[in-house]
Amino acid sequence: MTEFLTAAVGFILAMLALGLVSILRGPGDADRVMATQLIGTGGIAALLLLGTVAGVPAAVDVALTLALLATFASIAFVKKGLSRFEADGTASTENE
Amino acid sequence: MPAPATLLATTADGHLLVLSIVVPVAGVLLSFVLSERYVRQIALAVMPVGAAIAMAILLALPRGDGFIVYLLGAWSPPLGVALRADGLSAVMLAATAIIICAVGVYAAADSPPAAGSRRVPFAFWVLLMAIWAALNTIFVGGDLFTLYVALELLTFAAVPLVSLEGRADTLRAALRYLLFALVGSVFYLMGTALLYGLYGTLDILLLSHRVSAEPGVLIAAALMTSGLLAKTALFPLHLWLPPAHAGAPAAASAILSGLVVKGSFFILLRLWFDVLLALPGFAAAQILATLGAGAIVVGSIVALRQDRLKLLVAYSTLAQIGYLFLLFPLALDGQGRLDTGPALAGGLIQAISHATAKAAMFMAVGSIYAGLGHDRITGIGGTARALPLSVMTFALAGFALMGLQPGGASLAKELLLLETARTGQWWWAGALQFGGMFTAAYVLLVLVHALSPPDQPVALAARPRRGSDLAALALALCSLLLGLLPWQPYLPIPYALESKLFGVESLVKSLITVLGGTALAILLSPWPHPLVGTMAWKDLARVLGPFRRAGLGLGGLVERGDRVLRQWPVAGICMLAVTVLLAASMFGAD
Amino acid sequence: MSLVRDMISIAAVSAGAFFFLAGTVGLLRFPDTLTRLHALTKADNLGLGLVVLGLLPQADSLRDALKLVSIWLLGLLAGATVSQLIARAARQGGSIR
Amino acid sequence: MSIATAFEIMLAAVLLGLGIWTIVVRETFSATVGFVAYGLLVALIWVRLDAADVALTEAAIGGGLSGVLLLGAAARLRDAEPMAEAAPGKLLRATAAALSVLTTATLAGTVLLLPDPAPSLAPASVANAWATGLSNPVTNVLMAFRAMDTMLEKVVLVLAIVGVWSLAPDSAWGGRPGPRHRADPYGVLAFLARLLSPVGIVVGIYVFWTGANHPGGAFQGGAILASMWLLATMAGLADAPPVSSRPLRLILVAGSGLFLIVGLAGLLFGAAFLSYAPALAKPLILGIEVAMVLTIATTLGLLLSGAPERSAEPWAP
Amino acid sequence: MGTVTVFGLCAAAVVGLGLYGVIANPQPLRKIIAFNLLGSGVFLLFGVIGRRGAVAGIGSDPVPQALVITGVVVAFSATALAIALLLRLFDTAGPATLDSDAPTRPRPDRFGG
Repeated sequence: MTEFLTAAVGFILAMLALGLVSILRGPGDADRVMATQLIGTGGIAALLLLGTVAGVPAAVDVALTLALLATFASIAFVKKGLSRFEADGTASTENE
Repeated sequence: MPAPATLLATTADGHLLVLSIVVPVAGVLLSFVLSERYVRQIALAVMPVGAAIAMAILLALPRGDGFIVYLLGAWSPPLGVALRADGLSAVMLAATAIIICAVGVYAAADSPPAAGSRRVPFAFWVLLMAIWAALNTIFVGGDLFTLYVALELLTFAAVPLVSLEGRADTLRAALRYLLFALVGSVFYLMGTALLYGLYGTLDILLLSHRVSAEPGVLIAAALMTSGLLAKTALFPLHLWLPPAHAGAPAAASAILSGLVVKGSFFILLRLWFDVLLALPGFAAAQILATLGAGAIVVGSIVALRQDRLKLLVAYSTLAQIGYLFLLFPLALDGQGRLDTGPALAGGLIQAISHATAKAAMFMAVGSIYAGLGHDRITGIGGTARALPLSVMTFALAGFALMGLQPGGASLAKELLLLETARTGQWWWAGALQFGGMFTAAYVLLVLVHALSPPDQPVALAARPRRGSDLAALALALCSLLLGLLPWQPYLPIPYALESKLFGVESLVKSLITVLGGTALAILLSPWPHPLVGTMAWKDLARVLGPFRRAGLGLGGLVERGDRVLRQWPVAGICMLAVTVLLAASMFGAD
Repeated sequence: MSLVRDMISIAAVSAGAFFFLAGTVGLLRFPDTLTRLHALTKADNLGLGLVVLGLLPQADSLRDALKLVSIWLLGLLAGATVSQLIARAARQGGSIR
Repeated sequence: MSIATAFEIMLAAVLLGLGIWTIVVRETFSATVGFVAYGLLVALIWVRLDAADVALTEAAIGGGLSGVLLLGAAARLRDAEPMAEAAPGKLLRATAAALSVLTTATLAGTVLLLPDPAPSLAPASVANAWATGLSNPVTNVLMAFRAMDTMLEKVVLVLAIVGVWSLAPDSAWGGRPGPRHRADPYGVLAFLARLLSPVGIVVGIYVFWTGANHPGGAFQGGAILASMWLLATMAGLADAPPVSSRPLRLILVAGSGLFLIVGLAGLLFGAAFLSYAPALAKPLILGIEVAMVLTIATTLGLLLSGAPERSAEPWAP
Repeated sequence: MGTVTVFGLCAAAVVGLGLYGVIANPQPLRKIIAFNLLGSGVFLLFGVIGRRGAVAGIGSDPVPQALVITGVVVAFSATALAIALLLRLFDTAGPATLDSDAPTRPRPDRFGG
């Protein structure tokens, strides 16, 4: 069982790495920000499996924290990316 | 070899060490809550209490075998953290208390509380107390990681002081200072990690009994040393110092230049003299002193070429820091082991002497700046008449710093010279003498300009403030009288030395320093001499002309080199190179 | 019992891994931001869900199982909202580049 | 080579790949994203190293707060991008690279040559856990054995706040930090904030509470709470308080202040400064930690908001 | 090769990367990020050392873990302060690098002039 789960983490990690390569290359910043989203799912899955393999029960708590916070980078990107419009007071972030 | 059990238990008066940290911390927290209106009062209330605690430690130390120990939370190392004070800590605590109080009085008299910004006084007073807390922690901390936290506390308190005025150049200086200091702390932390991995403790005393000449220790030592050098701004890692110290308000500059750089220097002393002892060896100590000598030459020459007083004083700090590092090779005994002897005492007295004198100098320059509305050297003619107290303060602090009797610097120089003779390292005697002459050069340069008659009547932009000026003057006097203090209970000073403080011999030495300084000032400073009009000068000029041209050329070269070294990538590479060099030399020694 | 639980785990985790593969292939093959976003969120959320499903039989207590499920729910919520935000930002184009 | 080792090598490789990307990529924004991804992934290594407390810290800081801080700055500094011509020359870069490689090699060698058996304070910290009644050894180290470091570190947080605030223009001193965020109250972001914040608060409190006996603790919990506050702020549901507010200042020093007071009580009535009477140890430590969670959450939130730049009046549309 | 070896090498490599970035990246923000990377490498070093100190029942020596947590807090505050400084500098002076300080050049004077 342990071997299988370790292999599964490895596989997911490999997928993660491939996905990261593809996303980080761009072309746009929006693509790049998706990288954090990718880790938000792939990384959590790997973390959960890893916790079971390594016998670290607290890994679930770590995964919970990551699941909660992985969105934050994307939100910051969306907010600050538009701050120039915001500064004009013409448009809010999302109601256009 | 087990650690002596007496140093692993709380001694009588141990609570004083706790109080020396807790009182300023409480001041920080209290004034943060009570906000702008009370911050000055709180700071002024904390100062006498803190000073009293420092004096109490000074008095308590000789009573208990020369050290005080306190186990925090009653947990003994290696699991717990201990505070320890020895003679070095006690004198540094006292000196810090005196300087903080003087700067506090200066600043309190300086800034009328109702006027203008509420932001600047709030930040200044809170950060002043924070610096005090951090320094006291550094002086009594007995654990390398506690020292790391204290070092960071110091950085966090010092950086905002640099940018208090909010101008773009001060912001840039602050950011540069912060980033370089952070890299320095990371280096220190790396060494800490390795030491813990090797010995399972970070307690200084336990480590001193456990370390041996293993490769890991030497690498840790090299990393920690160069990290601390970066924080102390030893040449060539000084890129952040001149703009940071010159850009801050006067009271802040006094603290930054006088005290803050001494914090990391003190940790370096702890590391080398209490943990490493025999490990660094001859070559590594020579490297430190060589960098120090480089700092003296470069710092002084560039100082002589500055057109602003504050920058001149900032560069002089650079040179003086270099002077401190001359103590390392002189403290070696026959077996290449660092000995807590006269050299260490001399270095520490020099550090204190510089701290007091430099703080006084920055405050005097601050008063001159406030009075004239500028601090251009060529424009301060007549200041001696308009602002006599400030110029006198500068002069007295300068005399103390260049090693005139009975200043602390002269005592320090005597001690260090004694050790050059004992260890047979005559070459450092030259550096010591030159250091004094260079100091004399830039002090005299400023004084001659300040004493010269003005081109037009001096119009004061602001009236001098008596309280501020007196605080600065008191500090300068302090520095000048350091040589008379009874240091024996705290520092290892051979008794024979003090008797010959006032003799014909010492008078001759002072004269040589002053004359040498005059010559250097004439040769290296590009500023037109205030007495250029006189006939005697013209004759002199004819004789000296070619020499001066050569001197100025050399100065320009040094200044250009300094500018290259102050570029970020170059300084970063220098830091790595110093680390590698130190590690290699330590490996060579063992 | 243990064998059955392990079988379920292996099956679900394998299926989850497959969806991660699908998501990655999508990322590598799809041409533009929006379709890649689609591939990312759909496939990965399913993948995470299946992995969570596979780990449920291995959980020690009900509390751990609840935590696992809430992680998946959080992932779903985050994926859904953030993909909207990113997509909108991407569509505005110029300002985001 | 076992499958576990193969996996570890892969994990390290992916992490290093992200690190290299962060350093060498041209645009600052891409580098920032790379670092945020790195920060999320590094939590995996900490779990693998069996340091769950640190993993939680890295997840809370690296995953949430650092990302917001760095990405926000990168977006704001985007106009400063064409500064690449200031890059150091080839020779300098080559020297820097060579020296960095040398450092890495030396460090690697040193780590691999560390003594066996490794010295460890783990047995000592377990043997002395009776004194606090808490069974998470890391919390014991932080709150009892090395309490001084923790207290000073909380003072560092106060100073960081003073430092950030001191950057305010004089006109805005005492006002509210950062820009006022606006968003459609019925939009996606507000929806997310309304749904996620309560969950996050529960998780934050849980992580803090469980820290007494399991991995977790005041800092990790506080960081999660700070993120939730930040989310509400970014969604326009909440606003940062004016920095002159007295209650705010009280909260900001509550953690270190209570720590100091309990420490002094130990000095006066107990065995030593920062010692706890064994009977009272657990409630005292938990009490300090409650204050610290509040302080940390507020401090981190404010550190991210930046210097005061608006007047203290509440924002009106 | 075990966990300690792999991640020990990884930590050393991250330290090197961070060092190079701090020195060679021109933009201040990049330096800040590189500093974080460097710090992360050092923390991993602590983690590896803690892992080596594992005993029965505890997978990692708690003291290095506690040191890392303290260090992470300090490093994060430092990052926040640095970014605040950087943004303020940007607002005051526009795009700027750390090296563009205007050094005070002494005016060349003629001797005796």
